[in-house]
Amino acid sequence: MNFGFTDEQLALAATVRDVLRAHCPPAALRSERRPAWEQLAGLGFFGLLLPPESDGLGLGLADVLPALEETGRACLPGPVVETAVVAPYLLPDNPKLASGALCVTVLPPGQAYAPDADLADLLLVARDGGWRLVARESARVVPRSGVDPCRPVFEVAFDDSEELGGPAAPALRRAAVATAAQLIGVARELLAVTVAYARVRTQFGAAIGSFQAVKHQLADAAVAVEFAAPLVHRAALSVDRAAGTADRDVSAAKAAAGEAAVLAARVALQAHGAIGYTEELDLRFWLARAWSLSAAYGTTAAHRERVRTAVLDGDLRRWP
Amino acid sequence: MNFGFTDEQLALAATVRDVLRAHCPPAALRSERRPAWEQLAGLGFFGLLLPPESDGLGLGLADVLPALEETGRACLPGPVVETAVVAPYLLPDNPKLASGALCVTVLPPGQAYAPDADLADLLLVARDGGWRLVARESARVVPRSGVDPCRPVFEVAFDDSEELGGPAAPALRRAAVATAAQLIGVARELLAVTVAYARVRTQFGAAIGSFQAVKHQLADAAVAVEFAAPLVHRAALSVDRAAGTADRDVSAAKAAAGEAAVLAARVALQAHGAIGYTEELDLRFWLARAWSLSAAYGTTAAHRERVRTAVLDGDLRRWP
Amino acid sequence: MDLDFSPAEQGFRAEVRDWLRAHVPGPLPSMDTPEGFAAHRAWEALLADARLSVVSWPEEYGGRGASLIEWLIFEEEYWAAGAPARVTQNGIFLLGPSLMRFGTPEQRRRWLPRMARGDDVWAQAWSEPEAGSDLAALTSRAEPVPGGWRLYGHKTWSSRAAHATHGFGLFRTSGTRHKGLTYFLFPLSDVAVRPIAQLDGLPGFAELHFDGVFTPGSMVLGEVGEGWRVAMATTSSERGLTLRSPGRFLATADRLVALARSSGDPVAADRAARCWIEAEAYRLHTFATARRLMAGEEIGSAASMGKVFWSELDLRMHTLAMELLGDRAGEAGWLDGFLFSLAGPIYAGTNEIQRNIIAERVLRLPR
Amino acid sequence: MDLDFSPAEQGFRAEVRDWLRAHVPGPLPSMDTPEGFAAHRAWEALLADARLSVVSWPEEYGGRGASLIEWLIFEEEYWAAGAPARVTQNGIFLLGPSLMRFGTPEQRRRWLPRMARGDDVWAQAWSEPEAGSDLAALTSRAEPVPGGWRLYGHKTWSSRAAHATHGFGLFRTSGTRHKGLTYFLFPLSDVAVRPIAQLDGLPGFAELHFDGVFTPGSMVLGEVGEGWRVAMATTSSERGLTLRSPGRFLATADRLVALARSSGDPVAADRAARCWIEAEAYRLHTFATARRLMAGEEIGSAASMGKVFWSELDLRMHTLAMELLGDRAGEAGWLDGFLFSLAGPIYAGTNEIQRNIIAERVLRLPR
Repeated sequence: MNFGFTDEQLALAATVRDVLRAHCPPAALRSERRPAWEQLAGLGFFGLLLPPESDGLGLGLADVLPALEETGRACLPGPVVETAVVAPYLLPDNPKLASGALCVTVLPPGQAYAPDADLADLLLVARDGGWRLVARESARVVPRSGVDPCRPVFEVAFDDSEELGGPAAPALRRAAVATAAQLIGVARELLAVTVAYARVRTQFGAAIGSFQAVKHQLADAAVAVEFAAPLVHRAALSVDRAAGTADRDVSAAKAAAGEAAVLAARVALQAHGAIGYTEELDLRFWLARAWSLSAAYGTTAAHRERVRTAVLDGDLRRWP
Repeated sequence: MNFGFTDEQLALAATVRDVLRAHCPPAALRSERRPAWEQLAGLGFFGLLLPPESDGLGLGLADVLPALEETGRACLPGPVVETAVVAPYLLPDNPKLASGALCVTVLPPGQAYAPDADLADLLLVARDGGWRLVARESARVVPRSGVDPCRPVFEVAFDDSEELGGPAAPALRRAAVATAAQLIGVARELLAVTVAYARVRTQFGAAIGSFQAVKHQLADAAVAVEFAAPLVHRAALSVDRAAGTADRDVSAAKAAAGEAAVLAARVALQAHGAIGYTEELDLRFWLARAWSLSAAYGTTAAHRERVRTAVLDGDLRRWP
Repeated sequence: MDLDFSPAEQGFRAEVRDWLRAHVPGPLPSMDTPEGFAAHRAWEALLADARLSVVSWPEEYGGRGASLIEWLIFEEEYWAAGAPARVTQNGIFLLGPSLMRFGTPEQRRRWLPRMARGDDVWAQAWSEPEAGSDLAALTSRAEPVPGGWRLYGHKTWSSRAAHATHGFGLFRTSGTRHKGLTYFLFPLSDVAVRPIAQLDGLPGFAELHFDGVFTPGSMVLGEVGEGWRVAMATTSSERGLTLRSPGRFLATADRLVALARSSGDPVAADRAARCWIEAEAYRLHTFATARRLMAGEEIGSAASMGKVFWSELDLRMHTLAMELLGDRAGEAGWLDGFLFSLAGPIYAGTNEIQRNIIAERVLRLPR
Repeated sequence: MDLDFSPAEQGFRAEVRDWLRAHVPGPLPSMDTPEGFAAHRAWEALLADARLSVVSWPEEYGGRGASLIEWLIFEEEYWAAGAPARVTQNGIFLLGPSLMRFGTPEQRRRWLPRMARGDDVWAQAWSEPEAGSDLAALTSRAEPVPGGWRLYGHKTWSSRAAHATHGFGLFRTSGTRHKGLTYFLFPLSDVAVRPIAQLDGLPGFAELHFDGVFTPGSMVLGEVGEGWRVAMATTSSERGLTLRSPGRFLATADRLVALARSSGDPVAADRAARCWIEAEAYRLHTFATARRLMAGEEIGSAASMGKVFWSELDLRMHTLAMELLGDRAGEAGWLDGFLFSLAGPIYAGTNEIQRNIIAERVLRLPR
């Protein structure tokens, strides 16, 4: 029982964080589609979960969780979860993944659109409980209106596709956990930025962060993030170990992380005032990311429903 | 369109209020089972809803709503709703009701126990969608553990009973609206008492009512009561007019009033601290009443479910 | 106590419903685009032709002298019919009432009828970068010159200002804090307007930079130095009944129930049903408030309860819709409403300030 | 990072589970009645015989030197087995840790083993009528006399004091506010104890009146005048991990899910499932905290996050149960828990104070 990240896991996250600070500053969110991707590829980021035979490091999902949280904290654009988490699981033999030479997107079941599909070399489409692999040239992608300027969504149609063996669920579980980790990062950054703003913004002759109402809203958001995070960490371990409770654990994590991030967004906006979602501030990118990721790989409502159904059906097993 | 109480309706409430102030002070809640009943009977309170042929005033439910709210505000013990609202509707010809000579209790469907059954001369028991009238001497009543010291509950068994004609629903709707009005009164008193306490109780060198956290909790409870009340008033009119939406309107009112009172109780206790539910203070009587009445004539959850079902089934009619 | 509409009120409702059924256009482009702004102005003119743009105003200014209840009926029908958002909103709901109360007869005659048709579209200019909720802290100033005033300073969060024709706001003519502020009207033609793009990329707001913009003496509303009092009357109308009729929330609640029904999720359905009932509660509460206002009572600080209730209801409704729509949240007409609802707890006095007002002035807790 | 219990931990869990299965009695009478108090003490002695009453304490005081993880395992099994509430709770969780840290060797030998068996049952005496959350405002005082001290003043909200044998609390020996307070132990035999009945009519609390009660010099814990520091260590343990293990919430969540399932209401089921997951979140968070503590880290102000989370979760769970039980809420063992849960956001620092701490010391917002 050692429920905390190892030095190696934290060191990986610190490296990713440094790269993102240098190559994915807020200004890049206004101008670039995939800032820092080249540098992350140089670090081997896209091979972390690939087996050594494919030039990967063969790490588990839990090992890369803090690094994924950093991609959320930096609001990193591009199909990160799709290329670095889903693709290595579904295409472990693909020789071009580890180097970051392939960009992949995913159209999950129950969703209408695939993120960043215009950038993708390969599309993984969930259909009939399994996966179909679609090459870029076989696909027609049409932009659709979304909520997140840095995560544009596309309708996807295709003629040719290849069937991949195996069920859809295991890869979707990984995608949901990775997205939940990003949501934790998004929420932490929203909190940090808002605390900093509340310390300097004055109204009625005092920093707004000295008003109890503002304090308590931020405290509530901090508590929500604090107790969502261990659910996400557990879900990663439970997926890595193929625990019998994995499905329920993942849904609990995704729902809690989504709600924490949406609450942090709400509190951030309330503290910033109307300036919060204008182009004046970078805040809007994180707000939009909280909204878009909370709906990705299953909405909060859908995950809550899965948890409810499992628990009501008598699945009260706890893992560990 | 004149959605406010008339002078007559308010004058009736003021009279009831004066009687209750004089004859149902908080001290009476510790010692008497039916304080102020005699004085209320003297006013004609128990005949308000009876037809003139039975020595009643033939008023509508909406007319007596402010007076019922006062009985909640005073935390009046005894089967008030049962004797003054349900019995006049189900037994309009009973010559002893108007004078207050008869004490009546009700065992509604879906509930296990009847309040104050040991005091009742007559019991009205909902069964198979209708009503059965049980004389005291035919009933065995066994005390059960409840939450409200001034509204003890009893299990009821009986051999002989008389069937009353007609369905159970109309009387139950009236009982639910009257209980909702009492809940509004309970909530208002909880707020008033807590505001008064927060003005004088000091901690950290200031009145606790000057702390923004306490202010905002009380403001939220005040808002909840403020917007539950018109739902209750509408429900009374909608019952009096036999509007097609009456069922849904009643459930919306009962659920909202119950939630407002439970929230007011929560805020009152949090502001008072642990002293709130001890015998040191009278507050505990109002807390208990908020809890017991919110479960009476349908729990909040049950009423919410009825509203949800109606609305989802496409009943989006608004009355008026 | 009753909840009966009179035959005249029922007749008015039928007239409005029929007219809207015949005239409401399909969805217009966003009013924050030039073509959308023009389309919305054309719609306002059409409304005005039917004397439906400002039903509660006196006939001489383009209204019908409708009662408060009739105005509420109009609003219910307007939003239920899916009619366009009102590009004239800031003028007719914020400035209009102040003009009627504090304007000279000439000011009223000159500005109100044009406002009612959308010939002039007014933008409010309250906030400054360092004075958001704390209006008394504002520093923009006006200096007297022959024939009028020159305005200096920097306003922000001016809704619709990117395309509007005129503005109104407070400028300091002397003193500090609440004292020595004056209420000015001004044409936007000489003001440097810098649009502020929102999340959707459209300029819902703008910054206004005044570098000695001239406005004639006839553009002062109320007395010089009395701007705070005039503005508070306007603000209390902004915070009160007039801006936030229940009609819009009722229409949103109906749409939300339909969306939740199609989701098949009972928990979402419960949240939607709860919102639907809360919209009813707001409607009923408004009928009670209207009665009090029509009887000559003041609502005063109790209006803060309404602000907290409707703004958080609106946000809850749109948040649920976003959650139900998932990755289709950018479509189906909900995103605009969501972004707008996010501002609800912020503008016209943040809900933190409203809760202070409820606690201190309604409940009488110590400051 | 892992979540694996070691073979030793798994063996300990099995032992505890087996022992509890064999020994847990049926429901005992309330510990606030004389017969219930005696029955609970007898249960504590039985637990102590199996060295299960204070597993994390050193063996010399009756424990097993169990690790924090083992203690968490014990608590999970204890509450899952439906074992009785702990009448010794205030002693073993509040005073015990302070005695181990600040007590003299003689004090530790004298008091800890008897506490572990329930031979002595300790009541805390923190609050005074005018000093609830604001402990530094207390005015009860101690005066030195030959051989010891005499205690004067008035304490309140002393849990279990109606039947307990000893008490502990702060008394002023000099100075004002935080300075000059001293931490005293005292027998309750000479204290005037006035029970305070709760809603259920039972004296869960009592008032303590000190009119020159003598306590010997050996009953001062820590240095004279250092009581605040000693108490804060105790209080931070009260607010921290030790008092509120997840086991109790996990057991409550399991019962709640069963109750909600039988209601057939999907919305209630959703609320129950959410609580069930939140209890899991609290458990997992506690494992992470245990790891940090075992690695020698301090939790400090972050413990306030736990206090807010568990106390509001506990209240939410019991509120839902009360709602589901309707008029049967007085039965089925939920009412006691509901009343207890209502106190959760109040005692050990109200949640308002906890949120201030989170904001100021964790998030570093200005005071």
